[in-house]
Amino acid sequence: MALIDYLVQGGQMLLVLMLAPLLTGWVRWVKARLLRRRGPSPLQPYRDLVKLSRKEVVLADSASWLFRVAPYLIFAALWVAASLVPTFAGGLPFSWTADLIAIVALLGTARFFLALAGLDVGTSFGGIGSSREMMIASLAEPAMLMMVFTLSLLAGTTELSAVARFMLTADVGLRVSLALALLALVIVAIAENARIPVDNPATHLELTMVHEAMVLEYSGRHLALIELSSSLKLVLYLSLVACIFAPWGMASAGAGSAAYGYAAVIYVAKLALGGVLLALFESSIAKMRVFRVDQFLGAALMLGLLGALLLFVSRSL
Amino acid sequence: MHSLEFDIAHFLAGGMVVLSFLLLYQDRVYALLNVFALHSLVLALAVGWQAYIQEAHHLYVTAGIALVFKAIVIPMALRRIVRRLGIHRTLEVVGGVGRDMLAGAALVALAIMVMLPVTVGADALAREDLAFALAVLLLGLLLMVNRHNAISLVIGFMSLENGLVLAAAGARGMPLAVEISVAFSVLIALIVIGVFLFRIRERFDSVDMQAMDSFRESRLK
Amino acid sequence: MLLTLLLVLLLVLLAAGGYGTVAPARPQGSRYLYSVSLAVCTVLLLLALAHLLSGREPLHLSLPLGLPWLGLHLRLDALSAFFLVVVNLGGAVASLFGLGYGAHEREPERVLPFYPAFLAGMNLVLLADDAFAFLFAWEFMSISSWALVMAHHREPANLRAGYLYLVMACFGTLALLLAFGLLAGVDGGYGFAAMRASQTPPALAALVLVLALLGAGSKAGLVPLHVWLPLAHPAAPSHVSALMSGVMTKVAVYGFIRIVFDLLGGESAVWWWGGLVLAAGGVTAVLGVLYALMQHDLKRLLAYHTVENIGIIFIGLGLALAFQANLMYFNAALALTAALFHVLNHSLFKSLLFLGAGAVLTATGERDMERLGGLIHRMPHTALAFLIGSAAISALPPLNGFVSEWMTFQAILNSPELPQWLLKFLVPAVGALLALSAALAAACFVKAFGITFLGRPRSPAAADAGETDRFSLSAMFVLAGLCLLAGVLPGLVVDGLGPVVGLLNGGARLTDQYHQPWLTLVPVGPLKSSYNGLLVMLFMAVSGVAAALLIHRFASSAVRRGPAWDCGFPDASPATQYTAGSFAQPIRRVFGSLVFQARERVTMPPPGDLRPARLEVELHDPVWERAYAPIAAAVIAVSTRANVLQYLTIRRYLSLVFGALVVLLLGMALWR
Amino acid sequence: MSALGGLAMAVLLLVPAGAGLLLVGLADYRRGARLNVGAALASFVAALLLIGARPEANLYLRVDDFNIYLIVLNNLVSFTTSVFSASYIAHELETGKLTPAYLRFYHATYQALLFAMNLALLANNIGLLWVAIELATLITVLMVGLYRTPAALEAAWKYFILGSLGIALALFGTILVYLAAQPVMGQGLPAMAWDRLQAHAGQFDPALLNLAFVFLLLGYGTKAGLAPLHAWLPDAHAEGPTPISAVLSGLLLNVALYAVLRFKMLMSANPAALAPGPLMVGLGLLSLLFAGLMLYRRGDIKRLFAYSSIEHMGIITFAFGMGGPLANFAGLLHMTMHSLTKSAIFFAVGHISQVKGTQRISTIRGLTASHPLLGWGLIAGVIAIAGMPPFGVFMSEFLVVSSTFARQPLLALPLVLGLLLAFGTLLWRVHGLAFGVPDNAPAAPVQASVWPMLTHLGLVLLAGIWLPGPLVAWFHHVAVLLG
Repeated sequence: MALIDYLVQGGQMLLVLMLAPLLTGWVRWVKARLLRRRGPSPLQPYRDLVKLSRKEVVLADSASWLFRVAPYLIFAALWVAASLVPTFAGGLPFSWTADLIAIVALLGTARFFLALAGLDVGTSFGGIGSSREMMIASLAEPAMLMMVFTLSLLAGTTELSAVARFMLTADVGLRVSLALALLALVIVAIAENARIPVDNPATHLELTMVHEAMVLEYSGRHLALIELSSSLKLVLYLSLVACIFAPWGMASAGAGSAAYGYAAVIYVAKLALGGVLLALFESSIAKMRVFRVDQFLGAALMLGLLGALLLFVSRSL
Repeated sequence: MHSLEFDIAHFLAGGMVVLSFLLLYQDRVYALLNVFALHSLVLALAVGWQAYIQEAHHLYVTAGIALVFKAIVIPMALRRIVRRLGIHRTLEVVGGVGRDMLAGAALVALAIMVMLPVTVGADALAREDLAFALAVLLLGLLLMVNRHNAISLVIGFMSLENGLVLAAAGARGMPLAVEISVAFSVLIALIVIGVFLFRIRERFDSVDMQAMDSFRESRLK
Repeated sequence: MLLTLLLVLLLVLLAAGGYGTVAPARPQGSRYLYSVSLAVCTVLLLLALAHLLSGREPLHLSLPLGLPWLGLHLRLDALSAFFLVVVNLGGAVASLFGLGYGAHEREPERVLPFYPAFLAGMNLVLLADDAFAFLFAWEFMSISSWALVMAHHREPANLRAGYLYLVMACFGTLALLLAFGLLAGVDGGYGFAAMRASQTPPALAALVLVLALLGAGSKAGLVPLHVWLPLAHPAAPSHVSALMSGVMTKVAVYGFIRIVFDLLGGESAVWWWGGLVLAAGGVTAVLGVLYALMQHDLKRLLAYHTVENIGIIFIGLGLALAFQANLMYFNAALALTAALFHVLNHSLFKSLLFLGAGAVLTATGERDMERLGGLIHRMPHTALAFLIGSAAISALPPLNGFVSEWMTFQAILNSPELPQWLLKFLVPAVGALLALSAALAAACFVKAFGITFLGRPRSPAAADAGETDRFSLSAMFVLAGLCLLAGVLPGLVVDGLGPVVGLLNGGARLTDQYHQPWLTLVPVGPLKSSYNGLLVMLFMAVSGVAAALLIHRFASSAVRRGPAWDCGFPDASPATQYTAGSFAQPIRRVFGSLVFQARERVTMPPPGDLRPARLEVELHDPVWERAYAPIAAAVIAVSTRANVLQYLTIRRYLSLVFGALVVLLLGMALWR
Repeated sequence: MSALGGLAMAVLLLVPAGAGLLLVGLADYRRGARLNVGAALASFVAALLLIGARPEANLYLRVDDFNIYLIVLNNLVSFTTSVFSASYIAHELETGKLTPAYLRFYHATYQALLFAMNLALLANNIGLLWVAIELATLITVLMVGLYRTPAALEAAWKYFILGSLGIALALFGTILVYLAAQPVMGQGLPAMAWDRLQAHAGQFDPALLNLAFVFLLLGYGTKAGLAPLHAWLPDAHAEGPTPISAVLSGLLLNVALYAVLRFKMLMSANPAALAPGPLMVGLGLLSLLFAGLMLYRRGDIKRLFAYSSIEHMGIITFAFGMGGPLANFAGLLHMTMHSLTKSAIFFAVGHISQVKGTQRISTIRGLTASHPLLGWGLIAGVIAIAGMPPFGVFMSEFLVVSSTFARQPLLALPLVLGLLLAFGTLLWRVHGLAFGVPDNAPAAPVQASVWPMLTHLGLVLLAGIWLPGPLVAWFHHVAVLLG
């Protein structure tokens, strides 16, 4: 494996890390614009992170070591997951480390510890958040896995790079299953990233929060890491959508530095577009009651299952 | 060949069946005992006849036992028990005598139906005897089953044993051991029943089995 | 020779059981007994592991015991060696735990005699090579574990648990007995060798499969035969619970594999067998975890989780059967490996979790999660071990639970080639069930760990708890370490399973994994899928530690302690925390109304009234109410009616005899 | 060789008879109990001698593969029961339930019963067999009524009436067998001797044999306690002294069944005769299912185990009804194991009812805590009787169920159902007895010996693991004859 490949791998890892706050800021900015507000600069999240990380941490009396370790664990899991998703170049040297199922599971690891952290201090808000987060995840994760099934049945593999390569070939055609899978993935992405209509990232009423309620007790550098992780997760999902359903312009392994640069630009453009679409969607819809979320996600699960079923059945036709 | 011999045997065995019917018909204790004595008498005659035609002299002993014990001693003993215990002279029949008669007829038919084809190999005498013996046995059982009274239970049981003796006598060359055992068993049966009746007399006012049963049920339930 | 040695070791265990009757009276009796168990299990473990890895031919031994014309046959092959490893690993660790835990036992005379006997029984099941020995050992295992369940017999709930357990065990044994009856045939060829050699007709083979599913399933806890399990497993002392849940259910799985894959032979499989087992597994997995979510009793929650994991194992086995029926041996090898891997994994983390629950129980005297909380401060080491177990059972990378589920998913992804239509529909549906149960399991263990160990203590007992003893801790950390090890080096485990899979799968097995770069797990092919737990762990460790170092070095490392955010309501009591019930409430609303007919009733006093508001939750167990309660009611009704026959008059009894005679005579008359 | 056997046979019959007569006249109950034990021991030793030295068969008595093990078993259990009863009965005397006079009567009848059972087993003559069983019935009637309570008298009365009826039916069947044999073998004693009947059974009139078997099955079946002929059994067990319950369940039922099996051998030796299997299978299943249901509502501990005896007689009858080498072997083994186990259970139950002063299940709790040895002994007995390893009943149930299912799956289903039902209902009762918080009633000191119970359980345990070779050979031989 050439050195350049490792460089590209490292570059991607850093790229997602660097881009993550920007994407969050970008979505907020677009949303503000759509609401006819000026809004903070898209670069505001960077400033927030820096400021937060310099502040002292205020720990609740009843917080345990788990509360302090969790942000690092969550960040690590999400970063590893995000860096395994091909962004601008396929065929990463470490892409075989974990396939799509493992990426889903890594997201699960992060969620697991976040939910535990929510319970650690022993307040009712953390509990609300954890409990609802796990309920949402209990439907979102299977929906995601069904989407993975659909894809890997089509592509014959669960390796993301290979899936992306396959999606570029002409064998794909236009398939109902893919559309269903895309829909399922989008719903899951919205739910997992605590977006409207499932959750409201900007709310200030604790009882309506899910994600924010869990991290209510976090402060200082811990909160910075948690915020960064959330941004990473958003990048991850958008990259996933881009890599699977819009793999155009992605450089293949060993394509040369010019191609890489070109592909990186296209990738950033894809993210920007995704951010705009997300903001558009969020602005045009109202938040749901918590107990309608299960129907929303149940629909995603059914879509995913339907997609997989269609493929299972049509394989032998 | 032995037509007269056969006819007499047939007549006596048939007579026992008829007497069994009569036992079924009785609704008074003393009449029941009388008919039973007659039953045993006919049994003695039948066994004696068998002894004669089979030239099996030991059967005379059996006949004698039947005559002495069953036709004379036991009915007298039971009569004394009835008197001493002050048992009701009338018998309660479950479901009525008429139904018993019908059932009895059906049982006799069953006995013949079962027995006749079975004993094709044996001689006619044995066949007849066996069929009637089975009928007597079944009728005795019916008597046991359809009376509430302990005395009629005992009588039913003994008429049943009469049927057995008849069958044993009909079986050619059946060794003596069996007859003795039958007599022996009847003797012991009587003693034990007597013991029981007395014991029961000590604690109960009647030998009516229903009274015993209701006592027991009130304890167990 | 090796088998003789194993047998001698089992006899040592039995002798230890005999010593157990007098041990409670001696000052160090319990210690000695657990030490002996620990030593014997360790030796057994090492011997079995050596045999498994050496890949030697099966060993045989026969003794003139048991059925006189058959004798007692023992056999050690790869399959039994693997399960011996699982059993004795659990046994050794539980014994280690018992060294410390045993001191807290109130009535040791009810535990010590049966504990080694239970271990010996499980080992003997695995070694048996004829139907008689197998069932003998199987029942022996049931009885000794029943005695252990009854150890705390003064609690009425345990009485019921023990009763139900033994009746279901009897049911299972009878089902297996029938299965063996069919396999042995009219001439009674009870030796396993004879059964392997004989060809069972397809219809009978299907019957054997169903009976094996009933028999082994009732012991393993397949829905709807699971009802005894969540009652009985928690009732026993905790290290025994760990053995029952972590190990004995695996012996049941062994029984199923032995009968269906080995004795019947995979080649005689019909595709719908796989479908049946798959469906049973899928339903079991989801229902098991849903039941678990509704539980507030820590040990019972764990027991229900055993049901879920058994479902996952049976999904793997069902897939393997379906593949074998279609002669797709490579895929069958994948599914079998996944199932066996999960067998190992579940025995590790379930034992770990039960031991943790036992430590909590001794420290606080509580099993009810609603009265626990905050134990991470008082029992930090137990909490860490329990956390590792929770993460592993929730199938989180880089721990071991994920690997086996991942492989099961891979097997499911290979199944579109199956030609049968029913399977085409069933397999993705079961995949969805599997995914659902995995996600729910994570929710469940967030609840189990979060409510028990995190937050603030909900009762004085939880507040005053202390860390458990060294033996118990070392037992838990051995298991936690193994969970991690199996998670990061899955390739080695898969290679170890190779001979087992080959034995059951007509020689076909997965390719050797140890020469893959970076010890990656590549079950199918590098282009299809791969997973490297080692690298995932390294990456996570590096990025996490790097982030921590960077932030602490360049930003701030200051910490200030303060009260938690009270939302303007000062001095919030621990009762304001989320409880286990409230944590599960959203999921109960989503799934509970469907499965458990859950109803919530809120009684709100009118304004001004000082009475507390009440929330009542009503749950119905569908399996119990639809299947078991009617049977019990029917038995009671019929026996009540039949009981009249005890109180008849003599005359009526005579009538019965008379009637029997007349009926038989009539039969004779009419028969001709 | 055969002289020794003849001596042993004479001892088996004469010692109990003589001891019985002696005991009638022996006033001191302690010496009576000792003599009782001694006589039973002598018979047991004689029975052991018979294994090595079998006497020649004559027209009246005979020792063969079938009865030898039953004779040994019979005298073993009689011996252990006499040991048990020696201590048990003393306690009854202390509590005033019995007087020394009744005790004298009890010991005499005990030996008389032993004589009758030995005679029945040794008999080579269907008439003698009948006489012996009748004698045994009458003696047990007296023993059941020993306590003279209304309940005991009523139980004895019920037993007497039903037993007499059974005996009568059996006599009729015996006469029919003689009638079937007489045309072939001529008149006289040889036509009633087992070994000769067996040799000539092939030429008998099959229709007559069939009819005879119906009567014999019902007649001796009444004594064996098969449903629906069982009614005497629970009460007789519950109301008599416990040693008698042990002997009834452990031995007398076996003797009655032995008689049925002897006639089944004749049937299977005659190819044209109706296979007796369906009849026995039907009665066996009925007994099993019925007893399983009845177990559930029992409130009296001895009646509970009496119903369990009905259940096991059902299983054994079923096994023999199925026939074939495996099932017959299983039936023979089950007979042995059941009598050992059930008498052990009754020993335990006897102690328990003495210790607790009651036979009511609902008033006894937590025995394993208050009386560990008795409680665990009872549990071990119940586990053994339920057919669980490591006890011997497991082996026989294993063979019955598996061989039946291989041959007649539809018959195995009710069998399995019945086994499960009976196990569930029995365990339901025993669970509460042995476990739970013990009641605080002052525990009376137990004086009775626990060794008989432990000996039996030990033997059953041994049989579950290893069966001695000669026993297996006998069983195999008899299994072939049983067809």
